[in-house]
Amino acid sequence: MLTRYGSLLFATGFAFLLFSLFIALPMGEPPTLAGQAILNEAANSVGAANIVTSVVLAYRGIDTLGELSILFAAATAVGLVLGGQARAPRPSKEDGAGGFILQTGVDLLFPLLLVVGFYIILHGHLTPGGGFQGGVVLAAALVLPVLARPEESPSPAALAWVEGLAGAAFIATGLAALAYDHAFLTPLLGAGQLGDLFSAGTLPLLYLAVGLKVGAELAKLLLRLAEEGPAA
Amino acid sequence: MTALDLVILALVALLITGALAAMLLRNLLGAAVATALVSLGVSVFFVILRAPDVALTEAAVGAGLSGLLLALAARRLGLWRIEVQQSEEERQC
Amino acid sequence: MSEFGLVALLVGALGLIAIGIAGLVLARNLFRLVLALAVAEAGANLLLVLAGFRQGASAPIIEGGSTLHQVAMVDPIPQAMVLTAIVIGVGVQALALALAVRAREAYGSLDMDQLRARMEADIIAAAGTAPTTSQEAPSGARPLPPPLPSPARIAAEEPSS
Amino acid sequence: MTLAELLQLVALTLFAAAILLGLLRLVRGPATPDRLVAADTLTVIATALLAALAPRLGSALYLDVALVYGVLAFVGVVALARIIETGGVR
Repeated sequence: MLTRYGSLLFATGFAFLLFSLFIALPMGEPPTLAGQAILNEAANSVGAANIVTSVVLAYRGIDTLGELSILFAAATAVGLVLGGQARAPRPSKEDGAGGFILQTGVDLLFPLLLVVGFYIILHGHLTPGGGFQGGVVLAAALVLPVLARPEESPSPAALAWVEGLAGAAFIATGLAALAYDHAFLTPLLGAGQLGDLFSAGTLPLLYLAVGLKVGAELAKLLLRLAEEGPAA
Repeated sequence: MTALDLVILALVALLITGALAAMLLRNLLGAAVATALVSLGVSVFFVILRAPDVALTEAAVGAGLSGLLLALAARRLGLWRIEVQQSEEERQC
Repeated sequence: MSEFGLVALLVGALGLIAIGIAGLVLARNLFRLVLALAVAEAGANLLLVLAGFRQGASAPIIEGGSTLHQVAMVDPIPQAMVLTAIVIGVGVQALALALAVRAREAYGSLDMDQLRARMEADIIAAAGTAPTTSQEAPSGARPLPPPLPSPARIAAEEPSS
Repeated sequence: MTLAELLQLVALTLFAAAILLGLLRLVRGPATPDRLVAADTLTVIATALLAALAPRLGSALYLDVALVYGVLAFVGVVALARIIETGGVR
Protein backbone atom coordinates (compact mmCIF):
# COMPACT_ATOMS: atom_id res chain seq x y z
CA MET A 1 0.00 0.00 0.00
CA LEU A 2 2.82 2.33 0.92
CA THR A 3 4.47 1.63 -2.43
CA ARG A 4 1.28 2.66 -4.25
CA TYR A 5 1.18 6.07 -2.55
CA GLY A 6 4.88 6.47 -3.08
CA SER A 7 4.48 5.75 -6.79
CA LEU A 8 1.62 8.26 -7.00
CA LEU A 9 3.72 10.93 -5.31
CA PHE A 10 6.62 10.14 -7.60
CA ALA A 11 4.40 10.36 -10.70
CA THR A 12 3.08 13.77 -9.62
CA GLY A 13 6.56 15.12 -9.06
CA PHE A 14 7.71 13.69 -12.34
CA ALA A 15 4.80 15.26 -14.21
CA PHE A 16 5.75 18.63 -12.71
CA LEU A 17 9.33 18.08 -13.86
CA LEU A 18 8.20 17.26 -17.41
CA PHE A 19 5.95 20.33 -17.46
CA SER A 20 8.79 22.64 -16.44
CA LEU A 21 10.92 20.99 -19.15
CA PHE A 22 8.14 21.67 -21.65
CA ILE A 23 8.14 25.34 -20.71
CA ALA A 24 11.91 25.84 -20.70
CA LEU A 25 12.88 23.93 -23.85
CA PRO A 26 14.39 26.25 -26.50
CA MET A 27 12.30 25.38 -29.53
CA GLY A 28 13.67 26.28 -32.94
CA GLU A 29 16.30 28.68 -31.65
CA PRO A 30 19.77 28.87 -33.18
CA PRO A 31 22.37 26.35 -31.98
CA THR A 32 24.36 26.82 -28.83
CA LEU A 33 27.54 28.92 -28.96
CA ALA A 34 29.78 25.86 -29.05
CA GLY A 35 27.59 24.26 -31.71
CA GLN A 36 27.79 27.31 -33.96
CA ALA A 37 31.56 27.53 -33.48
CA ILE A 38 31.97 23.87 -34.41
CA LEU A 39 29.74 24.29 -37.48
CA ASN A 40 31.92 27.18 -38.69
CA GLU A 41 35.23 25.60 -37.82
CA ALA A 42 35.04 21.83 -38.25
CA ALA A 43 35.08 21.44 -42.02
CA ASN A 44 38.33 23.38 -42.43
CA SER A 45 40.28 22.23 -39.38
CA VAL A 46 39.28 18.56 -39.27
CA GLY A 47 38.31 17.93 -42.88
CA ALA A 48 35.42 15.52 -42.29
CA ALA A 49 32.27 16.23 -44.28
CA ASN A 50 30.19 14.68 -41.50
CA ILE A 51 30.35 17.18 -38.66
CA VAL A 52 28.90 14.78 -36.10
CA THR A 53 31.83 12.46 -36.81
CA SER A 54 34.33 15.24 -36.19
CA VAL A 55 32.56 16.06 -32.91
CA VAL A 56 32.61 12.41 -31.83
CA LEU A 57 36.18 11.58 -32.83
CA ALA A 58 38.14 14.83 -32.93
CA TYR A 59 36.57 17.21 -30.42
CA ARG A 60 35.43 14.52 -27.98
CA GLY A 61 37.86 11.70 -28.76
CA ILE A 62 38.54 10.83 -25.14
CA ASP A 63 34.79 10.51 -24.53
CA THR A 64 34.68 7.95 -27.30
CA LEU A 65 37.52 6.05 -25.64
CA GLY A 66 35.49 6.08 -22.41
CA GLU A 67 32.44 4.86 -24.31
CA LEU A 68 34.47 1.96 -25.69
CA SER A 69 35.63 1.16 -22.15
CA ILE A 70 32.02 1.14 -20.91
CA LEU A 71 30.97 -1.21 -23.70
CA PHE A 72 33.96 -3.45 -22.92
CA ALA A 73 33.06 -3.46 -19.21
CA ALA A 74 29.44 -4.35 -20.03
CA ALA A 75 30.49 -7.25 -22.28
CA THR A 76 32.94 -8.53 -19.67
CA ALA A 77 30.31 -8.26 -16.94
CA VAL A 78 27.82 -10.24 -19.04
CA GLY A 79 30.47 -12.94 -19.42
CA LEU A 80 31.11 -12.93 -15.67
CA VAL A 81 27.44 -13.00 -14.68
CA LEU A 82 26.51 -15.79 -17.08
CA GLY A 83 29.82 -17.58 -16.95
CA GLY A 84 31.26 -20.47 -15.07
CA GLN A 85 28.90 -23.28 -15.94
CA ALA A 86 29.85 -26.17 -18.13
CA ARG A 87 28.55 -25.88 -21.65
CA ALA A 88 25.61 -28.02 -22.60
CA PRO A 89 26.37 -30.80 -25.12
CA ARG A 90 26.54 -29.38 -28.61
CA PRO A 91 23.30 -29.82 -30.48
CA SER A 92 23.42 -32.37 -33.26
CA LYS A 93 23.01 -31.35 -36.85
CA GLU A 94 19.36 -32.29 -37.19
CA ASP A 95 18.36 -30.90 -33.83
CA GLY A 96 18.44 -27.13 -34.09
CA ALA A 97 18.85 -26.38 -37.77
CA GLY A 98 16.42 -23.93 -39.30
CA GLY A 99 14.31 -24.63 -42.33
CA PHE A 100 15.52 -24.55 -45.91
CA ILE A 101 14.28 -21.00 -46.51
CA LEU A 102 16.06 -19.64 -43.44
CA GLN A 103 19.36 -21.36 -44.27
CA THR A 104 19.37 -20.18 -47.89
CA GLY A 105 18.32 -16.66 -46.92
CA VAL A 106 21.06 -16.43 -44.31
CA ASP A 107 23.67 -17.65 -46.83
CA LEU A 108 22.59 -14.92 -49.25
CA LEU A 109 22.42 -12.23 -46.60
CA PHE A 110 25.76 -12.89 -44.89
CA PRO A 111 28.10 -11.31 -47.52
CA LEU A 112 25.61 -8.46 -48.04
CA LEU A 113 25.67 -7.66 -44.31
CA LEU A 114 29.49 -7.70 -44.29
CA VAL A 115 29.63 -5.29 -47.26
CA VAL A 116 27.06 -2.93 -45.71
CA GLY A 117 28.90 -3.01 -42.39
CA PHE A 118 32.28 -2.12 -43.88
CA TYR A 119 30.69 0.53 -46.11
CA ILE A 120 29.09 2.18 -43.08
CA ILE A 121 32.38 2.06 -41.15
CA LEU A 122 34.69 3.32 -43.91
CA HIS A 123 32.35 6.13 -45.03
CA GLY A 124 31.81 7.31 -41.47
CA HIS A 125 33.43 10.67 -42.17
CA LEU A 126 31.49 11.31 -45.42
CA THR A 127 27.97 9.97 -44.97
CA PRO A 128 25.88 9.14 -41.90
CA GLY A 129 27.26 6.18 -40.04
CA GLY A 130 30.53 5.26 -38.46
CA GLY A 131 32.24 2.73 -36.27
CA PHE A 132 29.47 2.03 -33.80
CA GLN A 133 26.71 1.57 -36.38
CA GLY A 134 28.88 -0.50 -38.71
CA GLY A 135 30.08 -2.55 -35.76
CA VAL A 136 26.49 -3.40 -34.88
CA VAL A 137 25.89 -4.53 -38.48
CA LEU A 138 29.03 -6.70 -38.37
CA ALA A 139 27.93 -8.27 -35.08
CA ALA A 140 24.52 -9.05 -36.57
CA ALA A 141 26.26 -10.60 -39.61
CA LEU A 142 28.34 -12.86 -37.35
CA VAL A 143 25.43 -13.97 -35.16
CA LEU A 144 22.83 -14.53 -37.90
CA PRO A 145 24.34 -17.84 -39.18
CA VAL A 146 24.19 -19.22 -35.65
CA LEU A 147 20.40 -18.83 -35.76
CA ALA A 148 20.21 -21.04 -38.84
CA ARG A 149 22.95 -23.59 -38.01
CA PRO A 150 23.72 -23.71 -34.28
CA GLU A 151 26.62 -26.13 -34.73
CA GLU A 152 28.78 -23.62 -36.64
CA SER A 153 29.56 -20.70 -34.37
CA PRO A 154 32.61 -18.46 -34.76
CA SER A 155 35.38 -19.10 -32.27
CA PRO A 156 35.38 -16.80 -29.22
CA ALA A 157 39.18 -16.80 -29.11
CA ALA A 158 39.46 -15.25 -32.59
CA LEU A 159 36.85 -12.62 -31.66
CA ALA A 160 38.80 -11.78 -28.50
CA TRP A 161 41.99 -11.35 -30.56
CA VAL A 162 40.28 -9.01 -33.04
CA GLU A 163 38.78 -7.01 -30.20
CA GLY A 164 42.06 -6.65 -28.33
CA LEU A 165 44.07 -5.68 -31.42
CA ALA A 166 41.47 -3.13 -32.52
CA GLY A 167 41.40 -1.51 -29.08
CA ALA A 168 45.19 -1.39 -29.02
CA ALA A 169 45.18 0.19 -32.51
CA PHE A 170 42.80 2.93 -31.33
CA ILE A 171 45.03 3.84 -28.40
CA ALA A 172 48.20 3.58 -30.52
CA THR A 173 46.74 6.04 -33.04
CA GLY A 174 46.00 8.38 -30.18
CA LEU A 175 49.48 8.00 -28.74
CA ALA A 176 51.08 8.67 -32.14
CA ALA A 177 49.78 12.24 -31.90
CA LEU A 178 51.77 12.68 -28.69
CA ALA A 179 54.98 11.89 -30.58
CA TYR A 180 54.34 14.92 -32.85
CA ASP A 181 53.75 17.24 -29.87
CA HIS A 182 49.98 17.30 -30.23
CA ALA A 183 47.36 16.43 -27.65
CA PHE A 184 46.17 12.83 -27.22
CA LEU A 185 43.97 11.63 -30.12
CA THR A 186 44.58 14.69 -32.32
CA PRO A 187 43.94 13.74 -35.97
CA LEU A 188 47.21 13.59 -37.91
CA LEU A 189 48.13 13.51 -41.62
CA GLY A 190 46.37 16.77 -42.52
CA ALA A 191 42.78 17.50 -43.41
CA GLY A 192 42.95 16.52 -47.08
CA GLN A 193 40.34 17.33 -49.73
CA LEU A 194 36.85 17.63 -48.23
CA GLY A 195 34.62 14.79 -49.41
CA ASP A 196 37.36 12.37 -50.50
CA LEU A 197 37.58 8.85 -49.09
CA PHE A 198 41.16 9.54 -47.94
CA SER A 199 40.51 12.75 -46.06
CA ALA A 200 40.19 13.92 -42.48
CA GLY A 201 43.58 12.50 -41.45
CA THR A 202 43.44 9.54 -39.12
CA LEU A 203 39.70 9.69 -38.44
CA PRO A 204 38.86 6.79 -40.83
CA LEU A 205 41.53 4.64 -39.17
CA LEU A 206 40.11 5.42 -35.74
CA TYR A 207 36.61 4.56 -36.93
CA LEU A 208 37.86 1.30 -38.47
CA ALA A 209 39.35 0.31 -35.10
CA VAL A 210 36.13 1.28 -33.32
CA GLY A 211 34.03 -0.71 -35.78
CA LEU A 212 36.09 -3.90 -35.50
CA LYS A 213 36.20 -3.65 -31.72
CA VAL A 214 32.47 -3.02 -31.32
CA GLY A 215 31.59 -5.76 -33.81
CA ALA A 216 33.75 -8.41 -32.14
CA GLU A 217 32.63 -7.38 -28.66
CA LEU A 218 28.91 -7.44 -29.40
CA ALA A 219 29.21 -10.72 -31.33
CA LYS A 220 30.95 -12.29 -28.34
CA LEU A 221 28.25 -10.97 -26.01
CA LEU A 222 25.41 -12.28 -28.20
CA LEU A 223 27.05 -15.70 -28.62
CA ARG A 224 27.48 -15.91 -24.85
CA LEU A 225 23.78 -15.19 -24.41
CA ALA A 226 22.88 -17.73 -27.10
CA GLU A 227 24.56 -20.60 -25.27
CA GLU A 228 22.31 -23.09 -23.60
CA GLY A 229 22.15 -22.39 -19.88
CA PRO A 230 21.78 -25.12 -17.25
CA ALA A 231 18.25 -24.15 -16.19
CA ALA A 232 16.72 -23.11 -19.48
CA MET B 1 -1.31 21.10 -42.01
CA THR B 2 0.87 19.46 -44.63
CA ALA B 3 1.22 15.82 -45.62
CA LEU B 4 4.35 15.54 -43.50
CA ASP B 5 2.24 16.48 -40.48
CA LEU B 6 -0.09 13.59 -41.23
CA VAL B 7 2.86 11.19 -41.22
CA ILE B 8 4.09 12.72 -37.97
CA LEU B 9 0.68 12.27 -36.36
CA ALA B 10 0.50 8.62 -37.46
CA LEU B 11 4.02 8.03 -36.11
CA VAL B 12 3.17 9.65 -32.77
CA ALA B 13 0.19 7.32 -32.57
CA LEU B 14 2.58 4.44 -33.33
CA LEU B 15 4.97 5.56 -30.57
CA ILE B 16 2.33 5.93 -27.87
CA THR B 17 0.47 2.74 -28.81
CA GLY B 18 3.70 0.77 -29.01
CA ALA B 19 4.87 2.02 -25.62
CA LEU B 20 1.51 1.23 -24.02
CA ALA B 21 1.52 -2.22 -25.64
CA ALA B 22 5.05 -2.85 -24.35
CA MET B 23 3.85 -2.08 -20.84
CA LEU B 24 0.45 -3.79 -20.91
CA LEU B 25 0.63 -6.90 -23.13
CA ARG B 26 0.38 -10.15 -21.16
CA ASN B 27 2.79 -11.97 -23.42
CA LEU B 28 6.33 -10.71 -22.87
CA LEU B 29 7.50 -11.71 -26.35
CA GLY B 30 4.74 -9.51 -27.82
CA ALA B 31 5.93 -6.71 -25.54
CA ALA B 32 9.46 -7.09 -26.93
CA VAL B 33 8.05 -6.77 -30.47
CA ALA B 34 6.24 -3.59 -29.40
CA THR B 35 9.50 -2.15 -28.04
CA ALA B 36 11.16 -2.73 -31.42
CA LEU B 37 8.28 -0.78 -32.99
CA VAL B 38 8.85 2.16 -30.63
CA SER B 39 12.45 2.34 -31.77
CA LEU B 40 11.23 2.20 -35.39
CA GLY B 41 9.08 5.30 -34.87
CA VAL B 42 11.86 7.14 -33.06
CA SER B 43 14.25 6.33 -35.91
CA VAL B 44 11.94 7.86 -38.53
CA PHE B 45 11.56 10.93 -36.30
CA PHE B 46 15.33 11.34 -36.19
CA VAL B 47 15.35 11.45 -39.98
CA ILE B 48 12.59 14.08 -39.98
CA LEU B 49 14.60 16.10 -37.42
CA ARG B 50 17.63 16.10 -39.81
CA ALA B 51 19.78 13.79 -37.68
CA PRO B 52 20.70 10.93 -40.07
CA ASP B 53 23.62 9.79 -37.89
CA VAL B 54 21.42 9.26 -34.87
CA ALA B 55 18.70 7.68 -37.02
CA LEU B 56 21.22 5.17 -38.36
CA THR B 57 22.36 4.29 -34.85
CA GLU B 58 18.83 3.91 -33.57
CA ALA B 59 17.88 1.78 -36.58
CA ALA B 60 20.89 -0.52 -36.16
CA VAL B 61 20.64 -0.80 -32.38
CA GLY B 62 16.88 -0.70 -31.91
CA ALA B 63 15.82 -2.90 -34.81
CA GLY B 64 18.69 -5.36 -35.12
CA LEU B 65 20.72 -5.64 -31.95
CA SER B 66 17.96 -5.05 -29.42
CA GLY B 67 15.70 -7.58 -31.15
CA LEU B 68 18.49 -10.17 -31.11
CA LEU B 69 19.31 -9.46 -27.46
CA LEU B 70 15.70 -9.64 -26.31
CA ALA B 71 15.03 -12.79 -28.34
CA LEU B 72 18.08 -14.63 -27.02
CA ALA B 73 17.37 -13.53 -23.43
CA ALA B 74 13.72 -14.57 -23.79
CA ARG B 75 14.86 -18.00 -24.92
CA ARG B 76 17.15 -18.42 -21.92
CA LEU B 77 14.47 -17.12 -19.58
CA GLY B 78 12.02 -19.70 -20.93
CA LEU B 79 9.55 -17.08 -22.12
CA TRP B 80 9.12 -18.81 -25.48
CA ARG B 81 6.71 -21.40 -24.13
CA ILE B 82 3.89 -19.07 -25.04
CA GLU B 83 0.88 -20.94 -23.72
CA VAL B 84 2.56 -21.77 -20.41
CA GLN B 85 3.75 -18.23 -20.02
CA GLN B 86 0.30 -16.79 -20.63
CA SER B 87 -1.35 -18.92 -17.97
CA GLU B 88 1.49 -18.09 -15.56
CA GLU B 89 1.04 -14.39 -16.20
CA GLU B 90 -2.69 -14.59 -15.64
CA ARG B 91 -2.09 -16.06 -12.24
CA GLN B 92 0.36 -13.31 -11.38
CA CYS B 93 -1.54 -10.26 -12.56
CA MET C 1 7.54 21.10 -40.98
CA SER C 2 4.92 23.26 -39.35
CA GLU C 3 4.61 24.37 -35.74
CA PHE C 4 1.84 21.79 -35.31
CA GLY C 5 4.17 18.94 -36.24
CA LEU C 6 6.79 20.12 -33.74
CA VAL C 7 4.24 20.19 -30.92
CA ALA C 8 3.06 16.69 -31.87
CA LEU C 9 6.67 15.50 -31.75
CA LEU C 10 7.16 17.07 -28.32
CA VAL C 11 3.99 15.38 -27.04
CA GLY C 12 5.26 12.06 -28.39
CA ALA C 13 8.64 12.41 -26.70
CA LEU C 14 7.18 13.45 -23.35
CA GLY C 15 4.58 10.67 -23.57
CA LEU C 16 7.30 8.08 -24.16
CA ILE C 17 9.25 9.28 -21.13
CA ALA C 18 6.11 9.31 -18.96
CA ILE C 19 5.01 5.81 -20.03
CA GLY C 20 8.53 4.45 -19.56
CA ILE C 21 8.91 5.91 -16.08
CA ALA C 22 5.45 4.71 -15.07
CA GLY C 23 6.39 1.23 -16.28
CA LEU C 24 9.67 1.39 -14.34
CA VAL C 25 7.79 2.22 -11.14
CA LEU C 26 4.84 -0.14 -11.54
CA ALA C 27 6.25 -3.19 -13.40
CA ARG C 28 6.38 -6.48 -11.49
CA ASN C 29 8.33 -8.52 -14.02
CA LEU C 30 12.07 -8.09 -14.46
CA PHE C 31 11.86 -8.51 -18.26
CA ARG C 32 9.22 -5.78 -18.50
CA LEU C 33 11.46 -3.53 -16.40
CA VAL C 34 14.14 -3.79 -19.09
CA LEU C 35 11.57 -2.93 -21.77
CA ALA C 36 10.35 0.10 -19.76
CA LEU C 37 13.92 1.32 -19.46
CA ALA C 38 14.35 1.07 -23.24
CA VAL C 39 11.13 3.02 -23.88
CA ALA C 40 12.03 5.83 -21.46
CA GLU C 41 15.50 6.04 -23.01
CA ALA C 42 14.07 6.38 -26.53
CA GLY C 43 11.85 9.25 -25.36
CA ALA C 44 14.74 11.07 -23.68
CA ASN C 45 16.89 10.73 -26.82
CA LEU C 46 14.07 12.11 -28.97
CA LEU C 47 13.68 15.08 -26.62
CA LEU C 48 17.42 15.85 -26.78
CA VAL C 49 17.55 15.80 -30.57
CA LEU C 50 14.38 17.91 -30.67
CA ALA C 51 16.12 20.55 -28.55
CA GLY C 52 18.83 20.91 -31.21
CA PHE C 53 16.43 21.20 -34.15
CA ARG C 54 16.10 24.43 -36.13
CA GLN C 55 13.44 25.29 -38.69
CA GLY C 56 14.62 25.17 -42.28
CA ALA C 57 18.10 23.91 -41.46
CA SER C 58 19.84 20.96 -43.10
CA ALA C 59 21.59 17.94 -41.62
CA PRO C 60 25.11 18.62 -40.25
CA ILE C 61 26.81 16.92 -43.21
CA ILE C 62 28.48 18.99 -45.91
CA GLU C 63 27.54 17.89 -49.41
CA GLY C 64 29.27 18.74 -52.65
CA GLY C 65 32.76 19.06 -51.19
CA SER C 66 32.88 22.80 -50.65
CA THR C 67 32.33 25.02 -47.63
CA LEU C 68 31.66 28.19 -49.63
CA HIS C 69 27.88 28.35 -50.01
CA GLN C 70 27.11 26.97 -46.60
CA VAL C 71 23.45 26.63 -45.59
CA ALA C 72 22.17 26.74 -42.02
CA MET C 73 22.62 23.47 -40.15
CA VAL C 74 21.09 21.98 -37.04
CA ASP C 75 23.10 21.79 -33.82
CA PRO C 76 25.57 18.85 -34.02
CA ILE C 77 26.35 18.64 -30.29
CA PRO C 78 23.07 17.06 -29.07
CA GLN C 79 23.32 14.58 -31.92
CA ALA C 80 26.80 13.48 -30.87
CA MET C 81 25.60 13.16 -27.26
CA VAL C 82 22.60 11.04 -28.27
CA LEU C 83 24.85 8.85 -30.42
CA THR C 84 26.89 8.05 -27.30
CA ALA C 85 23.75 7.59 -25.20
CA ILE C 86 22.22 5.02 -27.57
CA VAL C 87 25.38 2.90 -27.68
CA ILE C 88 25.78 2.96 -23.91
CA GLY C 89 22.06 2.19 -23.53
CA VAL C 90 22.43 -1.07 -25.41
CA GLY C 91 25.33 -2.06 -23.14
CA VAL C 92 23.18 -1.38 -20.10
CA GLN C 93 20.34 -3.38 -21.63
CA ALA C 94 22.59 -6.38 -22.26
CA LEU C 95 23.89 -6.29 -18.70
CA ALA C 96 20.37 -5.99 -17.26
CA LEU C 97 19.18 -8.95 -19.32
CA ALA C 98 22.16 -11.04 -18.16
CA LEU C 99 21.35 -10.18 -14.56
CA ALA C 100 17.70 -11.15 -15.13
CA VAL C 101 18.83 -14.51 -16.58
CA ARG C 102 21.05 -15.08 -13.54
CA ALA C 103 18.27 -14.16 -11.09
CA ARG C 104 15.94 -16.58 -12.81
CA GLU C 105 18.56 -19.34 -12.57
CA ALA C 106 19.19 -18.64 -8.90
CA TYR C 107 15.63 -18.07 -7.63
CA GLY C 108 13.43 -19.63 -10.30
CA SER C 109 11.19 -16.63 -10.90
CA LEU C 110 11.04 -13.26 -12.62
CA ASP C 111 8.31 -11.78 -10.45
CA MET C 112 9.71 -9.03 -8.23
CA ASP C 113 7.63 -9.93 -5.14
CA GLN C 114 8.55 -13.61 -5.30
CA LEU C 115 12.20 -12.73 -5.92
CA ARG C 116 12.18 -10.46 -2.91
CA ALA C 117 10.52 -13.05 -0.65
CA ARG C 118 12.97 -15.76 -1.68
CA MET C 119 15.96 -13.46 -1.27
CA GLU C 120 14.77 -12.46 2.20
CA ALA C 121 14.33 -16.11 3.13
CA ASP C 122 17.86 -16.80 1.93
CA ILE C 123 19.30 -13.88 3.88
CA ILE C 124 17.46 -14.88 7.06
CA ALA C 125 18.59 -18.47 6.69
CA ALA C 126 22.18 -17.33 6.25
CA ALA C 127 21.97 -14.97 9.25
CA GLY C 128 20.49 -17.65 11.51
CA THR C 129 17.54 -15.63 12.84
CA ALA C 130 13.92 -16.73 13.02
CA PRO C 131 11.71 -15.59 10.12
CA THR C 132 9.89 -12.34 10.65
CA THR C 133 6.12 -12.43 10.47
CA SER C 134 5.70 -9.02 8.91
CA GLN C 135 7.84 -6.71 6.85
CA GLU C 136 7.04 -3.61 8.89
CA ALA C 137 7.09 -4.86 12.49
CA PRO C 138 9.61 -7.32 13.97
CA SER C 139 8.18 -10.39 15.68
CA GLY C 140 8.28 -10.33 19.47
CA ALA C 141 10.81 -12.80 20.82
CA ARG C 142 13.49 -13.37 18.30
CA PRO C 143 16.79 -15.01 19.16
CA LEU C 144 19.42 -12.40 18.56
CA PRO C 145 22.51 -13.35 16.57
CA PRO C 146 25.71 -13.67 18.57
CA PRO C 147 27.27 -10.24 19.20
CA LEU C 148 29.94 -9.20 16.76
CA PRO C 149 33.35 -8.42 18.17
CA SER C 150 33.48 -4.67 18.65
CA PRO C 151 36.42 -2.71 17.23
CA ALA C 152 37.39 -1.51 20.71
CA ARG C 153 37.72 -5.07 22.01
CA ILE C 154 39.76 -6.14 19.02
CA ALA C 155 42.07 -3.19 19.58
CA ALA C 156 42.42 -4.12 23.27
CA GLU C 157 43.26 -7.74 22.49
CA GLU C 158 45.87 -6.84 19.93
CA PRO C 159 47.88 -4.06 21.48
CA SER C 160 50.41 -3.62 18.75
CA SER C 161 49.98 -4.35 15.09
CA MET D 1 1.53 22.51 -57.57
CA THR D 2 3.68 20.41 -59.85
CA LEU D 3 3.13 16.73 -60.53
CA ALA D 4 6.00 15.70 -58.28
CA GLU D 5 4.59 17.62 -55.32
CA LEU D 6 1.16 16.11 -55.87
CA LEU D 7 2.67 12.62 -55.95
CA GLN D 8 4.58 13.29 -52.74
CA LEU D 9 1.41 14.47 -51.04
CA VAL D 10 -0.53 11.38 -52.09
CA ALA D 11 2.33 9.04 -51.15
CA LEU D 12 2.81 10.51 -47.68
CA THR D 13 -0.94 10.38 -47.00
CA LEU D 14 -1.00 6.74 -48.03
CA PHE D 15 1.99 6.05 -45.76
CA ALA D 16 0.12 7.54 -42.80
CA ALA D 17 -2.89 5.35 -43.55
CA ALA D 18 -0.67 2.26 -43.91
CA ILE D 19 0.98 2.90 -40.55
CA LEU D 20 -2.41 3.22 -38.86
CA LEU D 21 -3.64 -0.03 -40.44
CA GLY D 22 -0.53 -1.91 -39.32
CA LEU D 23 -1.04 -0.47 -35.85
CA LEU D 24 -4.57 -1.83 -35.83
CA ARG D 25 -3.28 -5.37 -36.38
CA LEU D 26 -0.67 -4.87 -33.65
CA VAL D 27 -3.33 -3.87 -31.13
CA ARG D 28 -6.00 -6.37 -32.13
CA GLY D 29 -3.86 -9.37 -33.08
CA PRO D 30 -4.98 -12.12 -30.75
CA ALA D 31 -1.73 -14.12 -30.71
CA THR D 32 1.95 -13.20 -30.64
CA PRO D 33 2.66 -14.42 -34.22
CA ASP D 34 0.01 -11.95 -35.45
CA ARG D 35 1.79 -9.12 -33.66
CA LEU D 36 5.12 -10.24 -35.09
CA VAL D 37 3.69 -10.16 -38.61
CA ALA D 38 2.29 -6.68 -37.91
CA ALA D 39 5.75 -5.56 -36.77
CA ASP D 40 7.35 -6.98 -39.91
CA THR D 41 4.82 -5.17 -42.10
CA LEU D 42 5.49 -1.94 -40.24
CA THR D 43 9.25 -2.28 -40.75
CA VAL D 44 8.71 -2.68 -44.51
CA ILE D 45 6.44 0.39 -44.49
CA ALA D 46 9.04 2.35 -42.50
CA THR D 47 11.82 1.41 -44.92
CA ALA D 48 9.74 2.64 -47.84
CA LEU D 49 8.82 5.78 -45.89
CA LEU D 50 12.48 6.56 -45.22
CA ALA D 51 13.24 6.19 -48.91
CA ALA D 52 10.29 8.43 -49.81
CA LEU D 53 11.33 11.08 -47.28
CA ALA D 54 14.79 11.46 -48.86
CA PRO D 55 13.68 13.64 -51.85
CA ARG D 56 11.27 15.53 -49.61
CA LEU D 57 14.12 16.48 -47.24
CA GLY D 58 16.33 17.22 -50.22
CA SER D 59 19.31 14.95 -49.73
CA ALA D 60 20.42 11.47 -50.82
CA LEU D 61 22.20 10.93 -47.50
CA TYR D 62 19.02 9.69 -45.87
CA LEU D 63 18.96 6.64 -48.15
CA ASP D 64 21.72 5.07 -46.04
CA VAL D 65 19.33 4.93 -43.11
CA ALA D 66 16.75 3.08 -45.19
CA LEU D 67 19.45 0.62 -46.34
CA VAL D 68 20.62 -0.23 -42.84
CA TYR D 69 17.09 -0.38 -41.49
CA GLY D 70 15.88 -2.69 -44.22
CA VAL D 71 18.80 -5.09 -43.73
CA LEU D 72 18.78 -5.16 -39.94
CA ALA D 73 15.04 -5.27 -39.31
CA PHE D 74 15.10 -8.63 -41.07
CA VAL D 75 17.66 -9.91 -38.55
CA GLY D 76 15.60 -8.88 -35.53
CA VAL D 77 12.35 -10.28 -36.87
CA VAL D 78 14.01 -13.56 -37.87
CA ALA D 79 15.47 -13.94 -34.37
CA LEU D 80 12.11 -13.35 -32.68
CA ALA D 81 10.29 -15.63 -35.14
CA ARG D 82 12.85 -18.38 -34.53
CA ILE D 83 12.11 -18.24 -30.80
CA ILE D 84 8.39 -18.63 -31.43
CA GLU D 85 8.93 -21.42 -33.95
CA THR D 86 11.09 -23.89 -32.06
CA GLY D 87 11.95 -22.35 -28.76
CA GLY D 88 15.20 -21.00 -30.03
CA VAL D 89 18.43 -22.11 -31.54
CA ARG D 90 18.31 -25.52 -29.93
